[in-house]
Amino acid sequence: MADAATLTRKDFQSDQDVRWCPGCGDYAILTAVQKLFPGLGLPKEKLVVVSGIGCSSRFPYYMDTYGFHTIHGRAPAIATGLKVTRPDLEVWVVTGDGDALSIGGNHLIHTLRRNVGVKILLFNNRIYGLTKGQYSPTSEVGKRTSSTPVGSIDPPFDPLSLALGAGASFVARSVDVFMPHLTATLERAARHQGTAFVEIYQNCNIFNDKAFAYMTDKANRDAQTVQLRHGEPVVFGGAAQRFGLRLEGFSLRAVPLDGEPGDDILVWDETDPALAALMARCGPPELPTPIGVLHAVERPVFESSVVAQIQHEIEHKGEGSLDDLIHGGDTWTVAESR
Amino acid sequence: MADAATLTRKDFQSDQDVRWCPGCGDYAILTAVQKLFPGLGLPKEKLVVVSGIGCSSRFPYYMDTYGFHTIHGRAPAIATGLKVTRPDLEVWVVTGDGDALSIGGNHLIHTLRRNVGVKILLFNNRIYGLTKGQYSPTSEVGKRTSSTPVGSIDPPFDPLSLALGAGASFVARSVDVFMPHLTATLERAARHQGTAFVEIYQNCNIFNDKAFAYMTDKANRDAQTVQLRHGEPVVFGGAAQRFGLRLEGFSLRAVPLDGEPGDDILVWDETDPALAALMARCGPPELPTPIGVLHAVERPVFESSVVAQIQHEIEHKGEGSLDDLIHGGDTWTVAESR
Amino acid sequence: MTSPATLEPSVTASERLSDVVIRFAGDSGDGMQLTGTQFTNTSALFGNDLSTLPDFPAEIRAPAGTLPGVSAFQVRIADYDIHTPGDTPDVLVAMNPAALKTNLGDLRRDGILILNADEFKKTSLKKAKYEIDPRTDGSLEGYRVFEVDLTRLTREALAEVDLDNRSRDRCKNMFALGMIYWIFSRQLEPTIEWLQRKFAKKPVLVEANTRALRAGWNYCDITGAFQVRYEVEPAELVPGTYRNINGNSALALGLVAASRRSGLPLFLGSYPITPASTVLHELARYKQYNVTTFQAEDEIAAVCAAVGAAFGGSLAITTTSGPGIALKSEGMNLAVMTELPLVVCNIQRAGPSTGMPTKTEQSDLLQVLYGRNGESPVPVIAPASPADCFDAAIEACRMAVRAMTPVVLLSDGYLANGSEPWRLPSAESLPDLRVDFTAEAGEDGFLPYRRDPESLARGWAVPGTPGLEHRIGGLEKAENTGNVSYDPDNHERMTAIRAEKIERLADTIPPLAVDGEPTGELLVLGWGSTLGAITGAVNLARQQGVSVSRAHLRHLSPLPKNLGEVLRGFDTVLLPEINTGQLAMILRARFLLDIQTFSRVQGRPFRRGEILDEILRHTRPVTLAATGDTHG
Amino acid sequence: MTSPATLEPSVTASERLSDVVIRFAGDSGDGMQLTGTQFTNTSALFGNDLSTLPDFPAEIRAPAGTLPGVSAFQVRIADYDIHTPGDTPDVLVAMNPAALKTNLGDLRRDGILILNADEFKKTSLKKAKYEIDPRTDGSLEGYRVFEVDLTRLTREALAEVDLDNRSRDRCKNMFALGMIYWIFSRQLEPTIEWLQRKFAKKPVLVEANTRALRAGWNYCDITGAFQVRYEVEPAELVPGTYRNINGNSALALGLVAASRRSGLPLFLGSYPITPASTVLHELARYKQYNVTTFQAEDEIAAVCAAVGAAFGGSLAITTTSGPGIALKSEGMNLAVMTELPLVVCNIQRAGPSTGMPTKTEQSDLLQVLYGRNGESPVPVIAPASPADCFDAAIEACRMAVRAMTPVVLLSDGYLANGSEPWRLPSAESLPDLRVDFTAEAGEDGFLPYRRDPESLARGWAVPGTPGLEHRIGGLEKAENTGNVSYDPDNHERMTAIRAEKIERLADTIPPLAVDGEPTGELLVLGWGSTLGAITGAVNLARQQGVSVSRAHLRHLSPLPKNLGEVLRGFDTVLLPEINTGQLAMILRARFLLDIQTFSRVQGRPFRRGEILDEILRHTRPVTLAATGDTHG
Ligand SMILES: Cc1ncc(C[n+]2csc(CCOP(=O)(O)OP(=O)(O)O)c2C)c(N)n1
Ligand SMILES: Cc1ncc(C[n+]2csc(CCOP(=O)(O)OP(=O)(O)O)c2C)c(N)n1
Ligand code: SF4
Ligand code: SF4
Ligand SMILES: [Mg+2]
Ligand SMILES: [Mg+2]
Repeated sequence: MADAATLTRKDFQSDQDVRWCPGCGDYAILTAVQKLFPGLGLPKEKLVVVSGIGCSSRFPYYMDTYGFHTIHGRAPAIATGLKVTRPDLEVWVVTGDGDALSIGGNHLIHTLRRNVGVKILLFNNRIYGLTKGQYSPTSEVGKRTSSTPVGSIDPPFDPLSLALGAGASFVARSVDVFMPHLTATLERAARHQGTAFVEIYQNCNIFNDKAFAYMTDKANRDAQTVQLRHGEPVVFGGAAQRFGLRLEGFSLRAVPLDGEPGDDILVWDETDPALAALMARCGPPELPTPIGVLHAVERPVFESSVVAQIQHEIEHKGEGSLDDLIHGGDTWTVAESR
Repeated sequence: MADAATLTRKDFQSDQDVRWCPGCGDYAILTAVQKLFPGLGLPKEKLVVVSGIGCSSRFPYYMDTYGFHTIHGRAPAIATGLKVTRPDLEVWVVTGDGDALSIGGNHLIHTLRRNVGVKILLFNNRIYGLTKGQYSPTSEVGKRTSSTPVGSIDPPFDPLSLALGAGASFVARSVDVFMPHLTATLERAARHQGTAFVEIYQNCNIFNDKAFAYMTDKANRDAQTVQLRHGEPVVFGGAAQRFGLRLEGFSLRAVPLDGEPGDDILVWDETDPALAALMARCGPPELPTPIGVLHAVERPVFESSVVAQIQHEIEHKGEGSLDDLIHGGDTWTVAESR
Repeated sequence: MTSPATLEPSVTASERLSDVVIRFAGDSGDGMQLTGTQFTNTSALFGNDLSTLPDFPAEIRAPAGTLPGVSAFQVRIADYDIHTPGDTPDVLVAMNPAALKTNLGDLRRDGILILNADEFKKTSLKKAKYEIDPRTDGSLEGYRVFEVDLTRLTREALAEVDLDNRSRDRCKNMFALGMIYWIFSRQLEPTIEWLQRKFAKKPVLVEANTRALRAGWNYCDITGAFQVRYEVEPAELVPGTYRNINGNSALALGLVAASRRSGLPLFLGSYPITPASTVLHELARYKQYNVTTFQAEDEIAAVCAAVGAAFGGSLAITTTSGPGIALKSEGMNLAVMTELPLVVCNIQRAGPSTGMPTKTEQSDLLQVLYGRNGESPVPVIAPASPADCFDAAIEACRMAVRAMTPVVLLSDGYLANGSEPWRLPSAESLPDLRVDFTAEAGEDGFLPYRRDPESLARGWAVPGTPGLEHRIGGLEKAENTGNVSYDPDNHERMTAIRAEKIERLADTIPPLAVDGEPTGELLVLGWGSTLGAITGAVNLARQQGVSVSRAHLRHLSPLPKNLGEVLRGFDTVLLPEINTGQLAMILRARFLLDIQTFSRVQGRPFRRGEILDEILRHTRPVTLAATGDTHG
Repeated sequence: MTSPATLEPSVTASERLSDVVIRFAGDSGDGMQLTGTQFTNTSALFGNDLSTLPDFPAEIRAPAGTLPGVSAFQVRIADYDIHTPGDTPDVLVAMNPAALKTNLGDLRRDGILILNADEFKKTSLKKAKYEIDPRTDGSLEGYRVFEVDLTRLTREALAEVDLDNRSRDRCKNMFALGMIYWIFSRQLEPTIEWLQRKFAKKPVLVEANTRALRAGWNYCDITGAFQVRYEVEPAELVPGTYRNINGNSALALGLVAASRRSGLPLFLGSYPITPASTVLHELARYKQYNVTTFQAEDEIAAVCAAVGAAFGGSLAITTTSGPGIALKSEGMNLAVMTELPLVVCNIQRAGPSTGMPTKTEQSDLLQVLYGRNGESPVPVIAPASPADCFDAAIEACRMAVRAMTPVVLLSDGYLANGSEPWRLPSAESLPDLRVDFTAEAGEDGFLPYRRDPESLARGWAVPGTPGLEHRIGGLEKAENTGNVSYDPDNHERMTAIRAEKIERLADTIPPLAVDGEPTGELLVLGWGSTLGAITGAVNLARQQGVSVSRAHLRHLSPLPKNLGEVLRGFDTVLLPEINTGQLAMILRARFLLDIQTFSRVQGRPFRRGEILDEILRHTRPVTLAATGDTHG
């Protein structure tokens, strides 16, 4: 077992052959994580990857760390039990749009509310991959799938808005094919105390191919995505023409820039939840899709408070003795001799 | 059975004696609903009240309509199945903060996302009443209860923010003891197409007495609550001193008024989801608690789309005949004589 | 109970009773639980054996004076070893008409009935749905009725105390308690001391309650309203230190004890549900024992968090009742496949569905044994009495860590709330449950599913252990390596191993002990909370000269190895269950014996009487005179 | 299969075969499912009886050429009435090394093996984890191997067609199909017509595939590579119109049929899960039949939405597999207490936990019978063959509406994906399921829990009916009024009524029929998808002169009334189950008979051969010569 300092990407590749479809976006995310982990300065044995069920949830098998491929939708709950009892471990949850937002929606929002110190990577391919292509809670209205042959009718969740509504302390978005941005975003997540929620757009080339092509194709990338950087003006666009986002009353508008952005252009503040809620609604057709860290604030971390309460009780009541416990309450004694 | 026009409050009182604790806020809400229903112009038999489990969820037993006291947390799912198959019925869901936000959180957010045409009344007493007083997902941090003897550590959900994050089309708040406001709010909900989500602050005088006293006590009412009215400036306060809410950058500030509110004062727009998300975060200690309709927009109603798809298929493919269905696909015939 | 020495008027009223059942009944607001508990504790200190059962209203706080608002507490004290709170009260204290109406039916014919006369006004009678005053229409005939103006007398007694009448009236339960103390010749001191502790900060309340207590005593002493007083001598209890404990408290303590004896930190993932919630409440108060309680968003999260904690090396527990088990079954199955230790406590209540949450039942046995998809064997243990919940909890934890498996502990609402004296063990007398985590790979490398040859348990390698990084999950596992496997033979082998692993626990559990002859005409077999009623009934039968043996199952999976042999030793095996015959089905299938089910599904514990009748029905008459029973 | 007339070289190679099993195996991308289906349909039109079984890879799209990427389709055609897709293929087509490696083991000794020689290159061999070329190391000895350059020959055949080579290569499955058609003397027309329909918009593909198909045929005709051709004559099928159908499609059609015959709109609440998802897919395509499909957020919402729809008067269905049943059990229990009709379809897969999702098993029987808290009886029916899923679905709906109860339909992965010819019924020949909603209160007022004296079903009064406003819920109900009740006797009565209601359905189901002697030495009893294998095995045994009877249970709760009598008629009852003996346990408990379990838990259907051996083990030898078996 190599020590933390000398770990390399290889050290995090397990002996299992990867079983995703050729061309699946999951490969890129796996690479990003395997590149990131050696840099965390943690010994391998301190890292645990917990997943639910789905194509994305096979992730742990390919990571040479501790791993738990659990049941559908429940990874956040299982990760919570692990992290609360083992704060010394770094717990990463890998989940899909069905796993996290359909069957697992309740555990997700409660984990975010509690601010448990786990990282949650939601691989959003807007489809149920493993079960062969039914629509998911993030599929666009009108989606034709095996379970919706004439088109789906229910509007999708926006995972970021939902997370913000649940009170998340860290909310970010990246894309499988934006490797440097993805790694940087995961890096930020790794450093966050509390629950770090990262939505990752992921292409399912079998059942929902090109779902994000509108923004990933080299041609449209610059025009269709805007990278958020705390404290910097919110600008996007290509060499030809750059734009800035301006706040008009309560809505965002893209304005062409010549030269440096003026101070009418929104300067990003990742600490403002209401602003994040507004930005989460920003996207096509009129506006670019925001990527990067929408929201990040530090607030009490669940497992720390749990431990603190226990420590406090031990300090004030003293390490309980089992005999005292058993003899607690009103007792009486029946003497030997009668 | 009286016809819709002549119905009175009495017609909606069932023969069961009400079994809430004397002084419970649920009584007032029951009264409000029993007063409202006759005015809806609907025959009794078209009204259905569906609930989960909890003190609040006993509600259906006291309403002389069709009613279903289901299982813990599942009322929205059951109501969805009923409404989708019986759009002719008016379905009202009654639930509690534990029922709707703890065990039932997933069904709640998905019902809101789909915009199923049901009304959801969430009786928020910030406690588990029926099970004798454990803290709930809306209890404030530090709450001491039977299950948290040294205080709870997880921050509460804000039900309105969660609903907005889930994409709700109608989000409102009222209070058990504000009878006229409560009735008016329920009235608005009754008229909304799609899911109408109403949080009702409700006092549990046994396990969480005076949870909302800070704003319900006659003394503080005016200073501690602000009523939102679409298209009107957001003002509050008593005869002595009135205030208006002003938008400063991205946060709200209460400013004293002399005379009419100037146009620096926010004018309420219930159609803007981002604004609603901001207002949902408004409250004590610095700011008053908003009540009334935070958000209301019309968007496609789930069961209508379901019915439309079926109608469309019938029109284009014709009422299917069972024999055709059975004989579909490749068939061959084995003749009598061989 | 109707053993020789009771207050039958037929037998010349003896001063000495061997055994008496008293029920305090009143409005939720009248403090009956507290009153009963005081009488219990005083009698315990005095040295009686005892058994108690509270009867809470289903509603939180029904309107005062109404029938659903009635709260009762039954206590049985005896000078010998007893097992149940008794079938029929000998004494009933009814603080208002509603309490009378709901409880009179149970009172023994000729029993003592104490009424608060002040409460029998029109309004209260109406609230209790009495058309006419029951005191006037003969419905109290056949009881020894004592009408006392409790409210008036209490107010008078507290005239000098500086309190308003509402507060004074709250002391009338102490007046009633004082009367009962007089009748049964109890000392007032223990209660007075308790009052002083309880109201240390409110001396006026100490005074008021003490005065009321003494006033009740003096009232009997002076008026001589009762012609006779009764003595119940101390019982011959095994020497030791005792405390009165209910099942859920004992369960909580047992879990903490298991944590201490195993050296594993305790983690409880739970979601409140009647009648299990109090285990969560109790454990939440033991943080100084390094106990972590997690109130989850639902039962699914509760069991899943526990599975996560087990993966991390904690002693993982989840508590619930039947409806919660339904939701936990998928999570339990994950623990079966991943072979992680987990203790699932099901405090059963009456079903199906929401059923009758405040009532007791034993009808989740098949659910916990078979309510999971696929072949999913788990051990199941059922405590037999409130105090036994302590030992059963430790045994459940022992099996879980020994076999690396989820274990179900099957208690019920009756055990949860009922209480009995518990002889306190010393910590070091408890089983040693120390476990060794897998620390390093074997010479042939680390195999997560390599097994202990004896227990067949796989090793417990917790995250954080260098070099043992591995992945587990819900898909079928290849033998030894634990890799995902779809191999047909491997699946059959693993299915067999998972079953054998549980079966082998039978080597570590005691054989079934028979009380009475090891073979013979009739064996009454029981499991769980029916122990008290069955033992009582069997003893009564023996008093009538009937030869009957008795055995009680604690381990329901795996079953004790000698069970078949024991059962075959009897012409008839009678199995009383508070369900329609769930254990009987398992035993019939296993042993092909015609086990006789005695089923009661009324949301209440068995009465000794009904089991006695059933015993007599299955046995030869002793002498034709013995009983009028036709022995059909 | 080893019946006299097969291609045993020992018997002089006859042109005529009675029965042959062919398996097409290749990479997921090679279109093996489609190839097999074409051969199936052509043979069906020709008049053979047949049975098919696809074998999908567990992965969605494993990398091309790898072992997990192999996809296979097995079809059995015969000139007589068959019941299974066969144990061991007589012919194996392997499109690449991986397909060879994963399927060779099953090929009958001396069977025909057709290989695509072009694919046996280093890279592909490596992907298939072959150290050395299996064609060179003797591992193919004992088979009749035909190496064909499928890729090259196909490309040549399509030289003139304007397509790139990748597209040309996609036609090589048609070349292989053409060869098989030649060997078994099949016509090409049906497939050519199908190609024309399928690629109507892409004429070039019609031409390419047609050419490849003919080329394959001509290749055999010209080269004479195969010394002999085989004929499988049409089978004596009952006259009528047929269609080849798999279990899930039949199930979906049956549900629509029940909806039509009951006059109730169909509502399906479901959440996708293997192997149940295709029922949802199929029903989603029947909107013009007024079918509403609701893909819920999870299984709990799926069953709850169905319960809500049932309350509203729909024919409510929910479909899932074992893990989903765990989650649905609380909702099912609500339907038990509220007495609402609901059909829960469990397409079983191998457990426990996630288990082996793509593999079949019968191990959820106890779960669906007992996996709910409290006493919660429900009817359970298990279809016996793919086509029987249609009738079983109708029967499940009949029981649900007749008794106002949830009903479980227990299918499995083998039935779901396996297919067989289905003789099409006419709509009006199907049972009449019309139901009458309660329209008005009786003279003594409306009682929601008043029951039909015969069926014991309560009335179905749907919201919207004037004057019948009422409330239902999960708390125990008072008899007749349906009000909440905590009354002990009422609870016992209602518990009995809920059980009796289900038992009475036995009056409406056919008695168990015995195939063969009604009494005797051995009865082979089966349930669910084992019908085919058992029937096959029993027939083989009879051919060997062994006298054995056979019976198959469709209704598992309630059980047919004559079951006990039937079972007692035999010295031995052998019960093969793809679990560890779940039905056996129920029958042993019920009848105290020593039912013999034959258990296989390998995630695959039984083979006739293994059941045959088991039969012989339980029967007297016919003549000592008959078999080498020691008859232990
Ligand atoms: C309890 C349960 N219900 C349903 C399933 C079937 N199932 C497995 S994965 C999945 C959805 C996968 O979609 P997603 O979470 O988006 O993951 P992806 O495959 O797209 O990466 C479903 C419905 C299951 N395994 N368990
Ligand atoms: C599956 C299940 N789990 C738990 C319970 C126990 N239970 C009943 S109501 C309730 C919470 C009630 O709180 P809330 O929803 O806020 O309603 P309130 O009583 O406060 O009105 C709980 C935990 C149950 N009945 N069913
Ligand atoms: S189905 Fe889609 S998501 Fe799943 S592995 Fe294949 S490409 Fe990836
Ligand atoms: S416990 Fe609280 S919420 Fe429940 S009825 Fe009583 S006062 Fe109302
Ligand atoms: Mg997905
Ligand atoms: Mg509440």
